[in-house]
Amino acid sequence: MNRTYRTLYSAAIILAAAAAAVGIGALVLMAIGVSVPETYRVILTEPFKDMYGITEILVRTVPLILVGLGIAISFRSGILNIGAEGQMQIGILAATAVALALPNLPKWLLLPLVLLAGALGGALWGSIAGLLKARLGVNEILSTVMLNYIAAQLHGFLLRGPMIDPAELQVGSGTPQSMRLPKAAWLDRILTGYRLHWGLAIALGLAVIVYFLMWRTTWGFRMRAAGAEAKAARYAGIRVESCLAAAMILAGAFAGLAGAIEVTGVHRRAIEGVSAGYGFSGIVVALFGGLHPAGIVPSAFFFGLLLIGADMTQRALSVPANMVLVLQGAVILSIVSAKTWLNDPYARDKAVRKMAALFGGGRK
Amino acid sequence: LVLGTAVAAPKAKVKIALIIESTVDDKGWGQAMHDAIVAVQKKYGASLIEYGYSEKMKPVDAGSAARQYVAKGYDIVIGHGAQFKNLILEMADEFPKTTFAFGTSGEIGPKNVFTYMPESEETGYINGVIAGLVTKTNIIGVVGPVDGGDAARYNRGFVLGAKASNPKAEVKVAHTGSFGDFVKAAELAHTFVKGGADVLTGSAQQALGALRAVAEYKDKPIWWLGQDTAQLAIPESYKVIAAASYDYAAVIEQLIDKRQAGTLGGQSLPLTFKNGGFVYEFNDKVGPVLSAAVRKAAEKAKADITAGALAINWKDVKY
Amino acid sequence: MAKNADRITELRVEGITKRFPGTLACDAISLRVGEGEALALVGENGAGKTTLMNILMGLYQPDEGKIFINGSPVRFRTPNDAYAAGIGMVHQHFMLVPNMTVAENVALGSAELRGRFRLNLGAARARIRQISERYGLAVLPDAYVWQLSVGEQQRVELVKTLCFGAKFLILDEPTSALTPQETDELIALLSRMTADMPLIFISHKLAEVKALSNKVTILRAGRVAFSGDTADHSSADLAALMTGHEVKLPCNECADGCGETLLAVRDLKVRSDRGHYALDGASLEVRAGEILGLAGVSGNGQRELADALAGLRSAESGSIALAGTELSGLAPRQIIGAGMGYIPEDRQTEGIVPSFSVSENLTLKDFASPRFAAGPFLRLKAADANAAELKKRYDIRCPSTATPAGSLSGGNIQKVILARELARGPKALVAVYPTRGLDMGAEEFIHKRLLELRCEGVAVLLISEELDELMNLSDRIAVIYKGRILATIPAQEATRARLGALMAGLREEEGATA
Amino acid sequence: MNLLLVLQNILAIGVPFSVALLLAALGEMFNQRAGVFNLGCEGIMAMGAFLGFLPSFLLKGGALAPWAPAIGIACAALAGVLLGLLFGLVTVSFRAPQGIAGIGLQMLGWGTAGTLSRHFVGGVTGIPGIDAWPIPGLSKIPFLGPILFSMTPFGYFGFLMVPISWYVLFKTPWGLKVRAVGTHPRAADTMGTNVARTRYQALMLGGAMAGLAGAYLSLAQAKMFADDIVAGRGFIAVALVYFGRWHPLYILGGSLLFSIAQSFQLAIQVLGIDFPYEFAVMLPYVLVILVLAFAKNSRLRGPAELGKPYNREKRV
Ligand SMILES: Nc1ncnc2c1ncn2[C@@H]1O[C@H](COP(=O)(O)OP(=O)(O)OP(=O)(O)O)[C@@H](O)[C@H]1O
Ligand SMILES: Nc1ncnc2c1ncn2[C@@H]1O[C@H](COP(=O)(O)OP(=O)(O)OP(=O)(O)O)[C@@H](O)[C@H]1O
Ligand SMILES: [Mg+2]
Ligand SMILES: [Mg+2]
Repeated sequence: MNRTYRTLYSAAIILAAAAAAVGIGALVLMAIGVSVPETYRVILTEPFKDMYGITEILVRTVPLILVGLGIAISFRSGILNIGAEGQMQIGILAATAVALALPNLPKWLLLPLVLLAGALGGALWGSIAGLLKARLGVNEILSTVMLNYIAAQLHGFLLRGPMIDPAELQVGSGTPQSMRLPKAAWLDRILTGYRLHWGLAIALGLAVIVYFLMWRTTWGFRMRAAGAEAKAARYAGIRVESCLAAAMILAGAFAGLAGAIEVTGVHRRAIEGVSAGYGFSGIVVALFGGLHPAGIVPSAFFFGLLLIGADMTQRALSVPANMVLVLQGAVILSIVSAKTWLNDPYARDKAVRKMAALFGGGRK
Repeated sequence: LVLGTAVAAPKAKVKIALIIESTVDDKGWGQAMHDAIVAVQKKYGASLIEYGYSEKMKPVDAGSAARQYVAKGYDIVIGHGAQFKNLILEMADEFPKTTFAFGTSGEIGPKNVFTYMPESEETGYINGVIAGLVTKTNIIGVVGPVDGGDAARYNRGFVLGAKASNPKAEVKVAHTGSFGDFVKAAELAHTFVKGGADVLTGSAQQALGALRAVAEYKDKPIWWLGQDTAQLAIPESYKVIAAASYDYAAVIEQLIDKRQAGTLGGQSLPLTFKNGGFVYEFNDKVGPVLSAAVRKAAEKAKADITAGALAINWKDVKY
Repeated sequence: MAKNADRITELRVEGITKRFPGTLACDAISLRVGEGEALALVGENGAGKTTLMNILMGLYQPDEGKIFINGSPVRFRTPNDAYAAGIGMVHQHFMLVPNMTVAENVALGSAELRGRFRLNLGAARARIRQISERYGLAVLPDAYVWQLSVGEQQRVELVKTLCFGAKFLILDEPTSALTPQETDELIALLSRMTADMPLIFISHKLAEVKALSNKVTILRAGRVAFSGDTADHSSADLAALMTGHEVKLPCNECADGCGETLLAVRDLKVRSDRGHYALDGASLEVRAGEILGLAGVSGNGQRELADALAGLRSAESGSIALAGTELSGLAPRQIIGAGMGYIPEDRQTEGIVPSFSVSENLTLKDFASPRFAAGPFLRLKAADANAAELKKRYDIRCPSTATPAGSLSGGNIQKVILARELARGPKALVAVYPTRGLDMGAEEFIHKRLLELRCEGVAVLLISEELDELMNLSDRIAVIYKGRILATIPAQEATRARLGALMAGLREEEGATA
Repeated sequence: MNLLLVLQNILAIGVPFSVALLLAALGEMFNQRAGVFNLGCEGIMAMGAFLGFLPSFLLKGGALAPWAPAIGIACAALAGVLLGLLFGLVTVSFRAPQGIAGIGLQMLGWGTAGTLSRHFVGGVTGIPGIDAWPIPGLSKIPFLGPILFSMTPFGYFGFLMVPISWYVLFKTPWGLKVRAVGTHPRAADTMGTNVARTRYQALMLGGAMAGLAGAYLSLAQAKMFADDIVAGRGFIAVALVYFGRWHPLYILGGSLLFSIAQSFQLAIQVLGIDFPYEFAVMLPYVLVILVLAFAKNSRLRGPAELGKPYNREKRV
């Protein structure tokens, strides 16, 4: 009996959340005179109609998983990383620089080197915030927000100056972008004709590795202990400050790797806008996935779907591009609320008791 | 002579897709192209020209959108910005039957890719000539977004023009570091004015912020030179002595025409005064500051440029 | 509502039931407190005492049951309602905002004492002074709460509650952080106050129960197990009723088997968070097989001494030696490695990682040792086996060793810490207030373990304010006052009076003349 | 050029520029003091900027035009209050994690402002906005006059909010509750303060101020609206709250530091000092980090319960 009521409770909340998410979006859609049911139909079904849609979802899923994993490591270890966007950009620069500097290396050597460079670049950028926090107690929210802007300028400077494609200068268009990476630095596509690349395998592999790292190794134990209760960790002999710095460095490495994979797998050269807001979406994906790889992977896929689906509404229904943000925002707000309700045993037990009192049965 | 030649009306329905990083109403880069396509569509009718656009496209989104357009049978896909170069080249390879285009670029692409390149140093030069003549303080300010693309060409042409008409003039160039930060552009314009500049110019969406700032000096002789004729139609236009614009309509018509004739790409289409890729308008409402002499000098520069009598070595300019 | 009555002559609860997820905290509890009465509510940890009181305060809503004041039913939806009805409560955990002054804390709780639009602390200060004079509770209105010692904060809690105009008092373990003198004073004060207002008093110390209350109610697992007059029952009876078996707190009776000095602290100078010398040249020695009790009013440097011994606070000068190894300047990790065991003061946040499972917490200090790790990998099976064994050996009551340790009761959390520390086979153990807030069963258990440790030749430093605990367990007792060790005396020679005098800072010679 | 004049110009541009950051950061300070971390500030600012602008756009040339800025300001504040309420619903009543909810709010606010402006306004359009209002007499004081007394009324209001916020936070009963609720909500609850209500109130106030900050951008600074007008200033405001250690005066200091560094970097670009402008643009961000890194660790600490939802039923 109680079982039924519990299911009922969960179902009610999920329905309410869905209604709220749809409702908020519907308000704005109605204000601009677009069909509400059509919009949602496009978002949720259109991407699955063909291989193209599915692979494009997965193309977004890759960086979201990677950034999300890094964020999960940092949050679990007690430090908030809002700087993935900047870390990603530095990763992009580092990966590109290495690929362009060593164009003659064979693929088996160059590609790993390029990815490693990306990770190291991100790690370097993350380490600034990490060390500032560990050494000087600078709040990481402040430093990562500021470092994002600094990275963006650095990125622009290098792509407009030292790293610009000489062809851009020759033909005089001067668009800030690097030369095309040598083929040996390309991550291959999985299916011809689609952009989906082997970065997906790397991301999934790393998800497994992160799980092992955080939950099956002494290192992960230490990091999680420092993040869960710094005081107790200190008494147990764990150097919490080092853990914070290490967490930030690792989170940076993941963001940097995400950048490197985007460059080698999708764009094949550094351009402005590669990070594409993944730094922020990654935070959402990580928290949404319960800061656990097993949650992050599906959550990244879901947000990939949302990005693709909402973007499709622009073409299918002439919904303004900004509507993507409205829908994402509404979904995030509704689902996080619902999740807390679902996970709150106090509210659930109370509701179950109420239902039992109303409809009879179930006492324990 | 690539643009400006006679083109034939499309015989069958042509589907054109536009992909831009800003919006189609940004009073700048994106809108210029959008307006041109709409104008062409108006000219031939919606039954002959079908048009779809995707805004706010980051490079990765642009990839999705472009593939979707191709899948829906669009004939011409335009990535309006050189950041889409990669994507276009890659897609061109996969979809050899579709015509792709991107700009700014002067490269000659594969056989189904057109490039286009506004040589905006030309408009910059004319604006610069006016600025040099109009300035009283001999300080001229350029509010740049970032130092790249057509903005970089425009700015350098502007510097050359100003120097040509007034060797004593000092042209100062500064950047906000962003295409869309209107507030910072306004701040930069104020900084210029406080620093003695009395003629300003700027490009990209953000320039509007700078123009708004200039308009705040209502009764002071502070002037603006526009890189978008849309600026002549807004209330702040009383500060705008003259403005240039890109006219992509010719580019679009060429794309349609050439495709029809079986040329899917492999050419670069520059935009110049000579081929009608630019429009230039004076603003008589600004009053005596646009004296006959000033106007004449500008007209002369334009004529020289159009005739090819004036070489603008914008690449040599350092600032 | 009973707001208008100027006295509460009777408070009665009937059939109060309160469920938390997975627990039935109160199970149809009924009790009654009448005029002039002081009801003692006792029971093991987790029996439901606090829950019941929080229901009386309007903080929790009961699932079933009713509350009556002066015979008429009342319903408290918020603490405001309870205040309005005249009920005041001193909570088990301090309900004071630490970065505010005492006056601000009082003003926070009462609309009349703070002004409507402008914060006016004058009225609050006046009320505080008035109350503190009337009841002889010295409190400085403008001191910041975080600057006060635990005992002082306890006093502030009481003053605050009285300032709100309580007509019925609930005191949830008010003495657990007080010194013996303070406890005695509080009990005396409360006895006097029973004339003004009825009260409910919760404590784990039966001596206090006997001294103060005239009625006693024992809760066991959320139910009333016994109700009666205090005078009719001895402490031992009550203890037996409470735990279901006879309780006998162990004593340090076996002969002096002390070996040589294992833990030596010399001329230690350590600064507090506020920058002054909290330890100002303290020296002490603990021998193998000895329990050295450290008595003192809290805030006299115990915290800093404990921190310094754990390596969490660096010493400005002086030395700490464990079996000949110099510890000062070493990192906590190295100190742990040198054989130091530690039971921290705040078991919830310093002793365990609350969100970690019991099993994880039991390996918190050894997770990287070969026993629990193979290279960089955790040996989860070994950790679970270890947990299962310690659970049995230390009688840790938890649904499973995978439950988060933070969800355990205080006594069981303390057992987890104890099990972890003892199983490591330390050379020396520092135990900081190890039984604070624990029920008699848990206290008995912990005392026994400490004595066993002594017999095994470990040097134990027991920091406590419980004089009975110190006198029962220690071989010698040192008294700390203002960062120095005032005296060290053999436990046999210690009396409550002598220790009390030392703790108040009276030197022995003076103590003798006083 | 006269160095003093250069300095005066830098300050005269930087000081008014700080108002948007200041208002938003003060609002965020109230949120955080009450224990709620609102990363959605940016989104509220976007809505504020849009609604502040909209009446001026719609009423342009009409009889009501002179009132349009005032109506806009009211709309912006109201929108801020409503978004604050929404955030309260999600984070206070539903107890959702605040960081992620803040990002949701940011997207929602920014997206809604952009979508509605596309529909109701179209492209980027200027409005008359609010003009500077030099204070007679005071604005003539050499050096200081052009810096401090030649702002828009909105700007004066922004700076006035510093002492007002200080007073509200430290000298009113409500401020007392706010501080208590952010540090030890259970204590506040047991003393009869309604934790949820106080947090809602703080969120509404903070939202209103963020809305006003947005309106300041569109009405007083840019006199136009574009969907990316806020350009990350909301996030900077949040960072400035940490920089300012939750104290109005330090937040004022942080906002001024940042904005003056901003106008300083523009000035050195304008002066034509030769180095890559990207590094000039970085300057304010670097400076803020450096100042915080080398500032002596102050005793002012953040609200202890910042970011943690309060549940009366849950065990402490
Ligand atoms: N907020 C809560 N949420 C869930 N369970 C709770 C909560 N408060 C108490 N409990 C559980 O209810 C039972 C009664 O707890 P309560 O705090 O009332 O005990 P107590 O008698 O006051 O114990 P102690 O002597 O340790 O203070 C315990 O099992 C406890 O774990
Ligand atoms: N200590 C007290 N004793 C008796 N009544 C009290 C006490 N404190 C508050 N009250 C009463 O409780 C009611 C509400 O109190 P209070 O003024 O603190 O709430 P508020 O300021 O209106 O709102 P909030 O719930 O946000 O604190 C008032 O009727 C007040 O007189
Ligand atoms: Mg209790
Ligand atoms: Mg109240």
